[in-house]
Amino acid sequence: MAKIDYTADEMMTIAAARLLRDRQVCFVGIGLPSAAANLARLTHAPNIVLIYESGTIGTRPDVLPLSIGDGILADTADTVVSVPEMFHYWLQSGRIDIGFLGAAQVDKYGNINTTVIGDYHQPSVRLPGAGGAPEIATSSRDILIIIRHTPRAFVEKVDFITSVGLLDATTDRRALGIPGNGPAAIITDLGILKPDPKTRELVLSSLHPEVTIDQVKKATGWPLGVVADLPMTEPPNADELRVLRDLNHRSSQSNQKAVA
Amino acid sequence: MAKIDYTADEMMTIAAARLLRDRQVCFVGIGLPSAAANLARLTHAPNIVLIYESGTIGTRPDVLPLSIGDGILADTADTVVSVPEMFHYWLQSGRIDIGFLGAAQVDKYGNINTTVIGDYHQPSVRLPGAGGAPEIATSSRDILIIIRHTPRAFVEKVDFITSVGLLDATTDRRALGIPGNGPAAIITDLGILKPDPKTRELVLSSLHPEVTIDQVKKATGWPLGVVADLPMTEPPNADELRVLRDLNHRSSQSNQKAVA
Amino acid sequence: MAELTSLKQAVSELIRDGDSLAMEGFTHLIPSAAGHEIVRQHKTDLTLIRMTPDLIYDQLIGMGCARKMVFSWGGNPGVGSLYRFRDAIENGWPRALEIEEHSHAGMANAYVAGASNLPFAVLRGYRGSGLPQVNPRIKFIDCPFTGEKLAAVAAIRPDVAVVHAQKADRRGNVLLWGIVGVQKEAVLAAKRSIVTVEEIVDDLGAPPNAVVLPSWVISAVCAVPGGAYPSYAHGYYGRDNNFYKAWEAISRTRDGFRAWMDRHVIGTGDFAEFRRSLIKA
Amino acid sequence: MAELTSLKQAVSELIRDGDSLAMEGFTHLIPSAAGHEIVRQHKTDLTLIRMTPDLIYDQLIGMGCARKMVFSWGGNPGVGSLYRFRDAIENGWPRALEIEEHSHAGMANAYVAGASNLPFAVLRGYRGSGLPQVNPRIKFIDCPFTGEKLAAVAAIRPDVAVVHAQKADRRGNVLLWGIVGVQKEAVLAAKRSIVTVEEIVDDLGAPPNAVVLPSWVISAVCAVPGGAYPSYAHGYYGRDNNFYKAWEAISRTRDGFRAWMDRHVIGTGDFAEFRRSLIKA
Repeated sequence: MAKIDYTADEMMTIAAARLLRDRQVCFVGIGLPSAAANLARLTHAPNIVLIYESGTIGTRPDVLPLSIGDGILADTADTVVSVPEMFHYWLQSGRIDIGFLGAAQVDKYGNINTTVIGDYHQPSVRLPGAGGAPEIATSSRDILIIIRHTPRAFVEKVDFITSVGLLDATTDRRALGIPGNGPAAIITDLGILKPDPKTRELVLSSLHPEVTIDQVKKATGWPLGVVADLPMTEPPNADELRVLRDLNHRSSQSNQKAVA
Repeated sequence: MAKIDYTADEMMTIAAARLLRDRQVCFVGIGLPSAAANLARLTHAPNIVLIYESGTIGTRPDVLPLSIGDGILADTADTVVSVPEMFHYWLQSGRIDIGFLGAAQVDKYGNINTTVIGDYHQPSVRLPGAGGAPEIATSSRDILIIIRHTPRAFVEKVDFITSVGLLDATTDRRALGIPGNGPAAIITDLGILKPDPKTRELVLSSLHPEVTIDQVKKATGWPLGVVADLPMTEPPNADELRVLRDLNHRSSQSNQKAVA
Repeated sequence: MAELTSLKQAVSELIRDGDSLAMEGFTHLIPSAAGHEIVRQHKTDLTLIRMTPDLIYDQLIGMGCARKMVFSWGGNPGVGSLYRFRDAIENGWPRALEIEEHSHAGMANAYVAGASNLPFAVLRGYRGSGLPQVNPRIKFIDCPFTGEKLAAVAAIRPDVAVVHAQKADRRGNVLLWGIVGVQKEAVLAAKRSIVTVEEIVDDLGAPPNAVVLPSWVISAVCAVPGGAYPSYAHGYYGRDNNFYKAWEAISRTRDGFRAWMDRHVIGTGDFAEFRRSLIKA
Repeated sequence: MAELTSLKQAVSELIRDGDSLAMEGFTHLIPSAAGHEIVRQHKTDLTLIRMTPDLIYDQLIGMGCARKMVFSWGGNPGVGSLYRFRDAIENGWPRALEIEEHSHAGMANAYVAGASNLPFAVLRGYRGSGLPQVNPRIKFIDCPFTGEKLAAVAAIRPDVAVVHAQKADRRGNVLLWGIVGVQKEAVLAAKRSIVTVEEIVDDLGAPPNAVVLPSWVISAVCAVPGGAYPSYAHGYYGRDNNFYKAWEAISRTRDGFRAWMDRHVIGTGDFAEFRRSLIKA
């Protein structure tokens, strides 16, 4: 079989898509999570229910939305509800299987920062803020996070916990009365991290092809643990790549269309 | 001018309708309040906004609905909202000028009972209960009550306060944190009662034509006060009667239509 | 995902003796056919939840199916009393009926809390009313910002919600419109749900922002054309106000009520047969 | 009753220096034309409230109109940073900007409380997040029934709400559809409100249960076709994603931003002229 070329971002998106199951109800962040969730829908999970916080439920966009509220999401949804209803009846109600998030910073307990770099009141970089993530992170049954692997992104301790992951070594989410399980996996362009069941620390649990453990450790801001018998991520197959590339091609064409 | 014949119920409905002003926002109970409010809309208050608790806002039924949720209310409304939205955004929000209620029992402070006759736990008569009235009575700026005048209906003290009026001689509504002013007038088939500004007790404030003060006192379950220089209610004019009778005629025709 | 099934099967599989049951419909879209089927299947010890219990709850109470009712207005809309309900409360016939009584605002909020997975809801309500004294599921709390006292109501989380709607598609997505009451909240607050519909279509053709219940929040969808009679289904048929008026006489006496139920409900196999038996009568 | 008026007049009469201002729109139906008019009229000391402040708030902040922002996500949707917002926070340019920061769930609840005339709302939220430590308008309370700890957010009650919608009728009733965000809540929570619309029609033709704002809850309705550009109006025109991408370069430097604003906003009389000046550029 001929070797198939693909990019690290493609591997990341495909690896993430594979973690979703058919008929799951998935609350989807914009950007990388949206790409992975729609790839899952267009491949092995045709009946996955995709929900975007803008109010669109059961949406089936044929191109990836640029924003969380693009018209295509409303046009192809089973229904569109108001934003308050979305957070009350659909997220908080506990109906979401998977909350699928991006992040600016993640720490070794899977806590997410999208608020500030530096001090909250004197930030060196002001990030966009929370959006829906704090409640997606606590109300969904499980959380997936997709993020490119750099030392700036993977830090020992986030500067600000915008959306809680697994807290720290001493406090359990349940003690805070949080219903969901929290991060099940962090999918990056280098591999997949999962929380160690005992320590809750994220450890390298799958390595993407042609990536070395050392490379992942260098891109991680804490001494990264590695699971025993580290598996290698299955490389993208031809079908996954074709569907993803078609989707990306359609999307970039559509987003470049000028508006009168 | 020839004398115009009319019934006591017609006088009551017409007297009540006259208390509504054009462009007011009126939250309307079914039955007598609905008849009076629609009469006002079809005569001197064409831009009155009528709201029914079933969710219909700005409705203009051409026949009187039998139930609070008849289709005609939805068909002729500016919009139809869910029942939770109705109570949150439209009633509780403080947008209602006039809450227009019926009642089974009213006492001398305008408190309303629609719950039980007798003891709550061992009632001699179980009435339908509260419906929207407890919050209509507190969230509307002013309350009008329309009810036929009988000793059973007008009691010294209601068996159960379903919806608060002016409480009693000692406690002010404001002390309970109630925003609205409470009952402004009780319109009956004999006259109009209004609260005395000092004692808060309902006193006879207008007497319908051909009714005697003694007749009203006999129909009232407490020693009824009478305002000085008691005015007589203006009798129905030909236009009011014609519009009301047309409305009642259309309504009874419509409600008798058989459904396949 | 909702299963498309018969009403008989849905009631048999999804409603259990002792369940708390919210059959909603604010005058419009009342699930009458489902109510009859529950009577036919002799479900018992039910807690009946509904803002505006009317004829179908009068029937369930009179047939002895209920041990408790949670409600905010229990009458025959536009007509008067519910005699079977009154007989249960006033005389304990055919069995005593426990009640939990709200205002509409309070009960709508309790459903919203249930649908939102909150243990309670806050409202500017019940002030001056006697209801909080007789219903322990109403309390007062202080606003943590202003100190203001506000009412709190405990969430309603029924075991089963039953509603009627205009349409479902073949995947089991449901569309309703017109006076939509608290049906969405009742379904979302419940553990299981049954939706009867006027028709099942290929495409819902739902307008933007319509009231749609996605298939994956519903347990069973059952086609029962006319299933809201004598209530109405906007766009399909009108309310039979005469039937509501006739119910006054039918339900006034125990014997008259039982004879009517035996003949038209127990004695018929389904709602279509019930309708035919009414026309013959 | 809403007055049908020009946007210039509505902004002049209804928005005052120092007002708290909620210009809502969740990616869709963003009131861009109204934002420009506020800049042109040099309104100042505003508290800008919005769940998803984007280009128009970046413009108002960069032009020095704002003293505070209340928000839950402040970015260029699908593109990245808002540089004028960042410059104000990180460097105090052109003036320091106070912030009050929420999550979407928290802020949506705060609007609902405002629209409902409640001082606060309850949600299952903010647990584990650092936001309650930096925002005193988030607290935790105990459920009076279960003892469970839940978040409470103080209500948002803006002085003025500004939204864009698809249609109004001649009486000033407004219809919007598609992604409707928190626009209804913002208008109902506010003391005054301005609605710009794509067109004014004889009959709204609203589908049942559509999102309609009755005339009597709105202060002014202004016809501004295209007034949501570069955002979109469902059924009228699409989102100009290229403009959002271009904003990255326009807004990155203070000088570049000010030059662009001078030329295209300050230097034009209204939104139609702005659109023509963009096409020429």
